[in-house]
Amino acid sequence: MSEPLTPPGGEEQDTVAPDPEARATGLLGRLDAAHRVNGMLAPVLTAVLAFFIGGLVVLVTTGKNPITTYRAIFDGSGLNWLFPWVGGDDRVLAAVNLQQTLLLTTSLILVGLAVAFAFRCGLFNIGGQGQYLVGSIFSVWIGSSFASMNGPLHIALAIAVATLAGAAWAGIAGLLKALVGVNEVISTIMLNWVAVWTGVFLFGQGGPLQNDTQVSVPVSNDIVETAKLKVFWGDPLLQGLHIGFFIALAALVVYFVVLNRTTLGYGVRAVGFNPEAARYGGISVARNYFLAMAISGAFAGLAGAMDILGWQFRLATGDVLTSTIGFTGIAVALLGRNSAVGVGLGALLFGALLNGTSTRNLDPEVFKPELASNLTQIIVGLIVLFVGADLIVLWVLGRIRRGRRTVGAPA
Amino acid sequence: SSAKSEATIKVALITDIGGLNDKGFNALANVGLQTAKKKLKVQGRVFISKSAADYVPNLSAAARGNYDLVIAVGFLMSDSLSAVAKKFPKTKFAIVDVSAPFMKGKPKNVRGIVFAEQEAGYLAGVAAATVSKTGTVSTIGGIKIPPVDAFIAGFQAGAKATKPGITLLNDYSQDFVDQAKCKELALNQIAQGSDVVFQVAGGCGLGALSAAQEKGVWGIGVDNDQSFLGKHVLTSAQKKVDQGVFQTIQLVTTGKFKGGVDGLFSVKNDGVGFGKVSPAAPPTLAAKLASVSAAIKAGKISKIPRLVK
Amino acid sequence: MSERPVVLEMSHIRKEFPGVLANDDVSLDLLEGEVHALLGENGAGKSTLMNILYGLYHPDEGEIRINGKQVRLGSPRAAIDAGVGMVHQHFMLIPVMTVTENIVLASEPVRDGVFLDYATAEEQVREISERFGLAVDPRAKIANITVGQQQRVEILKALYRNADILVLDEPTAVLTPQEARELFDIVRSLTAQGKSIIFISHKLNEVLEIAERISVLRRGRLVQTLPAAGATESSLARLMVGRDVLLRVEKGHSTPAAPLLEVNGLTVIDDRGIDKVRDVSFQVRAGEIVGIAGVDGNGQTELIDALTGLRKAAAGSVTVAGTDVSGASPRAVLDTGLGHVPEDRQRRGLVLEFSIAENIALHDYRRPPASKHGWLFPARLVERAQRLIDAFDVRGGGPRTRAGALSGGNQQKVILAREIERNPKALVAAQPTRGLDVGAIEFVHRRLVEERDEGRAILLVSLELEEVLSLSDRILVMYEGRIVGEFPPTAGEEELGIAMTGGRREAAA
Amino acid sequence: MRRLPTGARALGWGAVAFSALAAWIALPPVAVRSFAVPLALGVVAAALGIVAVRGGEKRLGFGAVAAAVLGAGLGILATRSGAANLEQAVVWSALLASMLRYATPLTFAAIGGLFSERSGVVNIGLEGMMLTGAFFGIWGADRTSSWVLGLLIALAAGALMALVHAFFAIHLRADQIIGGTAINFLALGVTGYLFIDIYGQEGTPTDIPAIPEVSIPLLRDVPFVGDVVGQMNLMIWLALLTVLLAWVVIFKTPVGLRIRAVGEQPRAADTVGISVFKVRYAAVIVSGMLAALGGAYLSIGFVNSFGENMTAGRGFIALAALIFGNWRPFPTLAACLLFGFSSALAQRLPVYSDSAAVLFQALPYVLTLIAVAGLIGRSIPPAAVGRPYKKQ
Ligand SMILES: Nc1ncnc2c1ncn2[C@@H]1O[C@H](COP(=O)(O)OP(=O)(O)OP(=O)(O)O)[C@@H](O)[C@H]1O
Ligand SMILES: Nc1ncnc2c1ncn2[C@@H]1O[C@H](COP(=O)(O)OP(=O)(O)OP(=O)(O)O)[C@@H](O)[C@H]1O
Ligand SMILES: [Mg+2]
Ligand SMILES: [Mg+2]
Repeated sequence: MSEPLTPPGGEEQDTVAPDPEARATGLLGRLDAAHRVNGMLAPVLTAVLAFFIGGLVVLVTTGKNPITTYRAIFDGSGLNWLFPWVGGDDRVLAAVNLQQTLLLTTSLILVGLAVAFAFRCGLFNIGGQGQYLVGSIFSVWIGSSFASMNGPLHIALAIAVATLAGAAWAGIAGLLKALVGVNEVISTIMLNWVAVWTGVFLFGQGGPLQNDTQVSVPVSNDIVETAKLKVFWGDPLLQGLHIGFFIALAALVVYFVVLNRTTLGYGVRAVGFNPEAARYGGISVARNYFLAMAISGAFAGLAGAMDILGWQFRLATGDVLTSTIGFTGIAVALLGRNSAVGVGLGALLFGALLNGTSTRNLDPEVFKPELASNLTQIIVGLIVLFVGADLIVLWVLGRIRRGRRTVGAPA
Repeated sequence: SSAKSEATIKVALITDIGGLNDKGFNALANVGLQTAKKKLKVQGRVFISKSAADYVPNLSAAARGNYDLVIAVGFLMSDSLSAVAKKFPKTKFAIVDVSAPFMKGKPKNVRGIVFAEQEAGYLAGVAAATVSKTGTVSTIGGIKIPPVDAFIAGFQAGAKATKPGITLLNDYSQDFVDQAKCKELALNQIAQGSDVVFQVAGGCGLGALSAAQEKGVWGIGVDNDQSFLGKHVLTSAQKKVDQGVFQTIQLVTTGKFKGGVDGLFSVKNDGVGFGKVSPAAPPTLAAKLASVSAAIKAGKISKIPRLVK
Repeated sequence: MSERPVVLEMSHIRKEFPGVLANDDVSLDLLEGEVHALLGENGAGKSTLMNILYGLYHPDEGEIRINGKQVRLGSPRAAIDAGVGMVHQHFMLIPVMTVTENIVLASEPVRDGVFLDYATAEEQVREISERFGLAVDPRAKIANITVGQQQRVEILKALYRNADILVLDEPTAVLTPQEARELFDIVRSLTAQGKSIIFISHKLNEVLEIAERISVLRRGRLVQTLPAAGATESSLARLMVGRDVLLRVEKGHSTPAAPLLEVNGLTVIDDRGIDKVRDVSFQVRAGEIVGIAGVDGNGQTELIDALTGLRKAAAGSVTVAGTDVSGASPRAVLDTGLGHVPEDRQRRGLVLEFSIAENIALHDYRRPPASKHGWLFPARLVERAQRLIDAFDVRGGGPRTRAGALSGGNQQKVILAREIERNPKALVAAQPTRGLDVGAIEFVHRRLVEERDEGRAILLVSLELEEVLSLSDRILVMYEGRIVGEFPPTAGEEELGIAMTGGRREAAA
Repeated sequence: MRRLPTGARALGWGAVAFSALAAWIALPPVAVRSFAVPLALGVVAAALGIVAVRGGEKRLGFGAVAAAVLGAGLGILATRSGAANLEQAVVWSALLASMLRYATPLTFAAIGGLFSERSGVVNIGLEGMMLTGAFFGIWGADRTSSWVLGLLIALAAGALMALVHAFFAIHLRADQIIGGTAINFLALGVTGYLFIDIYGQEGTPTDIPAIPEVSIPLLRDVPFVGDVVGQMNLMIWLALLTVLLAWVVIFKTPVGLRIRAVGEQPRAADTVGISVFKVRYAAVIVSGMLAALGGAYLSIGFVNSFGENMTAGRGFIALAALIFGNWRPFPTLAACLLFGFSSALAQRLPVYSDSAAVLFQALPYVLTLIAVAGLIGRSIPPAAVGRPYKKQ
């Protein structure tokens, strides 16, 4: 997870101007612990622990063997497709499931990055949801108009506009922060709701973007065929996996490169760690607050475009009101410690969980349908809780190490 | 032999994002499925959609699972269904609140389950106008969608027909879940003189009924019979989605299922109607409503609007 | 000099931090009413030892006895109860709270069983501050008082909890000569009242003046404990560093050329709307060091901020190498060739979470070779950092080490390396040696003189009168935001001291 | 360290006042019918605002201009609308009563958050803790058929949720925002699960004892005031009381001093022997209990039933209100009231335009944005908030 010039994430999380003392110790502690447990070991072990606890819940609530449940969730996520020995119908089904998992992963990566990037600049962007919506709205609009336009160009336009729209929406918060110091938590929460109601207005009955075939149904027009992203795996009609997946992967690379290999990223991180020192160094804090928010918003807006152009094709007021992906993005980013690799894995974890725990993949005998979604909600909650607390494992391993050292103490 | 074939019938129910606990049509559809399991000895399974991303996977998973009938609940799934239906031409599909002939590509294996909500609304309107003392009655819609507006339009027509001079208030909570929103709206309407509040907002609407109870005015339930909430529930404008689902399943078990067309559920076939009338209501009310629905059955009352102007 | 009871015994203390053996078999004892000085380079382990005494760190080995009884100091609470008080190197004060709130925190007087009795609290604070002669305004917010006053608050905190053993970790590092002298009086009155004091400092003359015995730490080990009587600055310095160090800066004659830093009628208003700098004008010419002496809080900070573009001036102009940079952005000022060694190295000078390499690129990361067209080249940053680490003898880490993991002195070296390597025309150095050990100070001073001889214009702002005197070619004294006088380096401390405390006000006005 | 109003500042606030007047004058009881009046007032306000900007009061000035536009806009809208609509939309007493109902759950949660964050622990789990309180409040009231016990059980449940958050944030030094997010997920799942498992389709019974309204005889008869607060739910009074108490505790007692110290400079607190952990645990648990009260008000105070996710984001609004109120009790209350008022107003505005009805739903959020950006601006959090504390 760690990159040559930056310490592994986790300490990027402070949303306030850092105080050398407290940071140094509080974070040093976690750092050397992290070094002791070389690399990925800690996250993995904590994940295991998390699933174990979740398993207990299943046992208590359903009285059924949690292993089989997890097996079901795992198969439901389609990850068993990776096992060569899975064959025949199972393989076909696994493929379908995996496509859905990766479909979710695609947008989760992007909304995750939207949160992570802001965090690297010391900003807490709760507004991923709103920025995602704005992105979706614009891509629906572009995608459903300009029918005559040539496909690739049309798609490019839709993506570009959606991305910019997301950037602009987050930019408002960035600007308010930069100019008058408005706390981004307030502004982004408020902007979320403004986005929601604007969306409901646009697609609602009599709204400017409501479809023109069924006058009474509060849904947008479909985007035109040529504006749809190509499905490269699975059935285009049955929501197969579209090439947006690669765009998301590319976004991860971009994120890493921008942060660690560009002057822009340097400025963003400097401001995130210590605005005072950044200012002294000649970096304009305001400018970077704005840039960081705008770039975050761009990721979220792009996520919206991916979903609309990739599989959703339309927006109904209902979708606008009930979507919560932006908030999941917060968990994804933080589980990923705001690092590129981490966000990728976090998104995959959530994609798999969300898809794997869907009722279509769980035995209705074990999971009463009316209870299933709540039960899986609990499991997801627990996993977030425990994966967040890597220190459990670090602590234990740290103990073991210290024990060893004091025995054969080298001078 | 028919008994044997029935036993093997498999039915899947796909909820929309409202989920099974929406106190609205998803829940009722499930009731219909459960009754079918008991009465028609069919196998049934429910697929819950947690987000729009679940529609296609759920529908196609059901189709792949060799279910004989796959029932989608709610117009939100209309487009997803037309795509899936095309892929699985041998599977029978049905969808609540959507008219099959109007679906994209007019799939031949999809049957619409549609309701004449306006008729139920009309009955509610009659009831409201009859008991109203203030001459003001009101409606609270969830989100402005076809079924909701049909209820409201019918209600307003019924009330006007009963008391031409009556004042009608109407608000939308923009929400089907948050009871507080509907309660606030209801309190506001009551403050403006409304003494009968008709809720057309699913779970949110329960807040409206609680406001009616608190302020000692009448409330009217929606979808299922909500008289169990208390004496303050004058009656309920029933939309018997359970009936619709049950009867559609029955069509399959009896081999009479036909796609590409709608099953219209109205007062005529007892698909919509009015629920238990509150014991506290004027004794004549029940009879009055019965006669009005008879008139609707007989076609004496027709052309009830579905759209709120 | 009769037999005095031993109040504190620390024996065979060992403390290891990941990668660092901070204390290794250190033993120390303290007599009643004694001032025992603790000397050592940056990173020698002084603070660590004291933090152990105060229950903040737990020793890996060793034991502590207070008044003969072995004690386990598991927490500051335990240490406080055992009669230990500590004034930390980095103050433990809450800026947004008042002096009183800070002092009574956790031992508050209570009214009606629940309410915090502010009246009584202030009364008690007044009372002890008079008893020990530590004047402070109980109602002032910490953020609004000078560092010197903050330190008194720290001492009062300890006394308020009736500490008998008082640890002062580099107390004079932040004080003016006057304040330092006052502190010594306080220390003496404290010992007179039976308190025992451990006094950490890098300033050998002070140590010799105030201490009875001196213990010297080097690289975590106790080198020697010796009586102050008979010790000399150079002997102590040798013990600390392990080699001879020259304590006086030797610098040739300065040959001032064209003015590179010009300030005219500069007036600066601070955040609270107070004019901290009033109509200040001066020049610094190539090849000279101009020192600004003054008591802390007389506008030095604001002056520097205005020079470096960190704060907009209300009036007046600043010119660097002929270009007017009044009201320009910090970056623009830097680009015109002004270097700046900031007053507060941890808050401002460094991004503690950044590696040394990244910190060294702080100003010019947007320019080749560090970057091109917005592309950063980490490898080059590392390579350059390695060069500077060697050149400036930065100890305790390589290019990829977090700056926060370095000790004070080495952090300062990193900053100095960065500022000098940019080859600025004019260099503003604020408190360049605050908290540094003799070795480091020697290094910094030598560099500054070298840079002068390179033909840079250097503005030295320091609270260390001795430093100003030994480095500067001209000395300006700042008082209440004004330059109240210019002196040659031959001027006496007293003379300057008087000016610094406003004695020359009428003469200047 | 608030500065005294300078000339420009006074002008700015004057402009804000004029903007308010522009809207108010067009509403009942005054209800001038000529759109020229609010327009004129709006122009004056805007002008003053611009002068303020010139005078250096940039933020306040621009805020005033925005307010002017909004005020004049509303005013003109009002003059152009039918008098009937107007009477219908603006029944001041009803409006204010509604405002208080909206603000109450927010206030509980926000004050809860205040304790947690003042002690240095970010609490975005407020939403979940509210929801927990909402469910266990009604469940308790149902089981014990006593709303008092219901409240107590809600408190306990909220405390438990908070304890989880506290343990992970404080002992395990897990990221506090992940922790909070997890709490929200958990609460949603747990309450939903139990709700369905216990109450099934029909939902909570209707005969559950509800928290009573208190009607205050004398107050009830005061003309206008009586209509607003004459008869209010007990919890609304309790919420107001909570704000007062919070202020006393935080700023007038040793406990408060220690909480603030721990939130500002934990190490400093530690060095004088305050147990940072203990203080933080206590504060977080209190925050959970208060949030739970907010939830309980919704379930057994207001709608007298439970619904899945019935808090519907109120916890986040409370969080915003807390920041808006700069982590101080009374400003936080003010923020909640502003939000409550605009929500109440938004519900009544659709009478003017059906097509744009939904847009009015955005009013509270837009207003809050303008208020924060224009008038409040920078809010300074406790210095150590969000940062885990590590003992050596
Ligand atoms: N982060 C910043 N803080 C303050 N000033 C900046 C910042 N970035 C750029 N500037 C100034 O703004 C001007 C234009 O910005 P620009 O990004 O073009 O700088 P640049 O270094 O030329 O760009 P790049 O280095 O990315 O090629 C530059 O002259 C630079 O001095
Ligand atoms: N909390 C800590 N974690 C890791 N290393 C530490 C910690 N505290 C101190 N060290 C290291 O222990 C060594 C001794 O530090 P200490 O602060 O005691 O030195 P010092 O003598 O006080 O130096 P200075 O004169 O600069 O204050 C240094 O190398 C320092 O980097
Ligand atoms: Mg030290
Ligand atoms: Mg200063």
